[in-house]
Amino acid sequence: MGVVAQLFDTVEQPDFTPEDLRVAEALVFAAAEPLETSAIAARLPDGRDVGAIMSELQRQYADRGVNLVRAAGRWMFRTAPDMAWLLAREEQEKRKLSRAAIETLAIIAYHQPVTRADIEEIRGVAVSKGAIDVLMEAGWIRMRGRRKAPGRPITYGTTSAFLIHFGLDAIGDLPGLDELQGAGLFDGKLPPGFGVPQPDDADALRPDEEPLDESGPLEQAWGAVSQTDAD
Amino acid sequence: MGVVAQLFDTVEQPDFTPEDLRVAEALVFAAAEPLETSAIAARLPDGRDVGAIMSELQRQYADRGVNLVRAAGRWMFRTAPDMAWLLAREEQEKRKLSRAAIETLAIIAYHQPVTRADIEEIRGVAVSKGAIDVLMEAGWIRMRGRRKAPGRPITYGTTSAFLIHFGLDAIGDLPGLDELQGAGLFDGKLPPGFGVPQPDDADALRPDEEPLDESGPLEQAWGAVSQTDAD
Amino acid sequence: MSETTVQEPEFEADRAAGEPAFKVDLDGFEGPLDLLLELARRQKVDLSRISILELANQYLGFVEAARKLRLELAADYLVMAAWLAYLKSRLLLPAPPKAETNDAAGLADALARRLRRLEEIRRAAELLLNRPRIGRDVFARGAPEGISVASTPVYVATLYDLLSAYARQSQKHARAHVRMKPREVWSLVDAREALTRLLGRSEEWTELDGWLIEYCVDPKMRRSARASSFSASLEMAREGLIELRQESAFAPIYMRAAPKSSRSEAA
Repeated sequence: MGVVAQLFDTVEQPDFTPEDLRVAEALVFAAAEPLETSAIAARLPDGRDVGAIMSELQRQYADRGVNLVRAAGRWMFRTAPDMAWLLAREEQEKRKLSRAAIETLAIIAYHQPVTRADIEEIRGVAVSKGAIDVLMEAGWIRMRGRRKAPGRPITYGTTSAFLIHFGLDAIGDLPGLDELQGAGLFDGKLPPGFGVPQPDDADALRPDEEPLDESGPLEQAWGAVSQTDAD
Repeated sequence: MGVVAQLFDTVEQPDFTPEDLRVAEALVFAAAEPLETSAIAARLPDGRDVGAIMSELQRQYADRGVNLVRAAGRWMFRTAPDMAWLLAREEQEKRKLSRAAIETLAIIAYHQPVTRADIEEIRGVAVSKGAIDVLMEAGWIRMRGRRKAPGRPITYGTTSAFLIHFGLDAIGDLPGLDELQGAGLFDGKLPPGFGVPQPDDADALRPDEEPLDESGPLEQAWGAVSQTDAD
Repeated sequence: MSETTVQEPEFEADRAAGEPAFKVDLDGFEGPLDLLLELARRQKVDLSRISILELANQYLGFVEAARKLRLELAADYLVMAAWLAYLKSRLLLPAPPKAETNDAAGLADALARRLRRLEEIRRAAELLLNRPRIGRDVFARGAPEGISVASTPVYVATLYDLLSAYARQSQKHARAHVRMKPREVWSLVDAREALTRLLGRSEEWTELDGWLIEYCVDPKMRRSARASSFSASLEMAREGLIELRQESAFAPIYMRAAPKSSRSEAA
């Protein structure tokens, strides 16, 4: 130990015990909010130099992963600033599609462009909003446009991300009825007239589709009004 | 440095750096819940001996006002037990456990998996629903499954929240377990081996247990119906 | 015990002469086993050496005293009393044949074991409850920053999943529905077409029902035709192509093509 340090120790005889450090440490740690120096002092024996205690604690924690910091005159422990990267971490969580979602996806892929009502008609059960949302989130389906029909329902189709994920070069590579049967995916007899459509994901809208954002004939008539409403 | 110390250092080259200690410390400190060893390992460079890192941290904090402990196999910082007087909060005992609830908890902990009838057999009185409810609400016990016995009674066991609350690393660390096992109080009325508590809170069901939701023999006969319903 | 109604919390149990009297507060007991354990504890510290016969006497005396004081005892207590009275009689019998000796002693033994087991679990419960407990003796960090794990879901499905799902549902649906005869309906498109054609002919107010029935020869189609043309007429009215008029609720609905001027205004 150097002369200066010895001198330092002699001069600055600490006004606290190791137990005081433990008490201050536990108090700040357990507190739900940053602690005032006076709140710490209140729990220590009279005459303790709280400033010196906190300085010593601060020194002990200075190089650790956790630091004792003072903000707005109050004490708190914080993780060291250089550890921030640890505390927010992107994690990719693999999720399996639900049966409803995968069936919905399959119908969209083969029958696109389809509306929600079309999917329900094919599946024979209601399509939950969740299934569509999940497929949108996965980036596998997109809203193509609107069907020119009452209610102007949205039409859905697949995306290029869909093709990439499922290793398809083009939507036409989806197997047809013969191939599906050959792969043993159908069991038993199929009813006469049963067919699998030829899928088509071309960007161009079909004759019965209109763009998403454009108003239909109904809105055209009331153009000014409906725009005000939408706003 | 002495010869022995040199030798020691050479042999026990720690498998981690001071930075690893900081990372582990910051992680456990920041986490709102006890952290799995694997969650810590995931944020450290590959090949680090997480066990050694945590032991070293535990050692460094052993005499402080805050300790590093392992509960339910997970790591957390908490105040040192001798600081209880300092931190005792008024509202702490807002809901004192009844004697019935305490005994019920102990029976579930030491004898799990147990049914309500098992608990009644040991206590000699009916188990009030309230006692079970309080323990369920505290998150300390859970329904594990059903005993394969007439009536298919529900079996209860403890949760990891139970271990964490009572500062136990594993169910085998229950206090006084050895004495209880030594007493070896067998009673023909209880399931075989019940007299000697061998608590087991593993998720896997015992041979004499079956899942909660699984149908009994009666429902199995009607399997087809319930499956259609589920669809 | 909630079932045990206690008028007087304390009373003096009937005791054999020479033995010290004691007071028992029934309110504090959790059933007959608990009471027996308390009685046993007063007898001896070591539960393995208590006299079951003496314990039975004490318990029965207790129940007797409770009755005298008109304390209402829960059924559990009375069942135990009956059982102990039976056990006592067996224990007091002069040495019976071999097999039966073991029976009475075995019953007494089983009771002693039950008491010991309750005692053990209570000791364990005490040890457990006295551990430093989170939120009572020891405290977790008061304000953890938390580790925010922003998990981005990555959905996985294979081409096989997709194809088998398609095959499964289309086959199921084909089987379930292919034989259903399609319902005969007059679609909205049909209705709109018909209305447009009709409007070309008529500048006058026309009764909707009138031409409808005229148009639909097949009576089976009438309901569908009425619904569809009503919807279509509403839509066309909104578009400004036609005007609708109805005198009162359920009265016939009249329509006519909108005058050319109002049509251009709307556009």
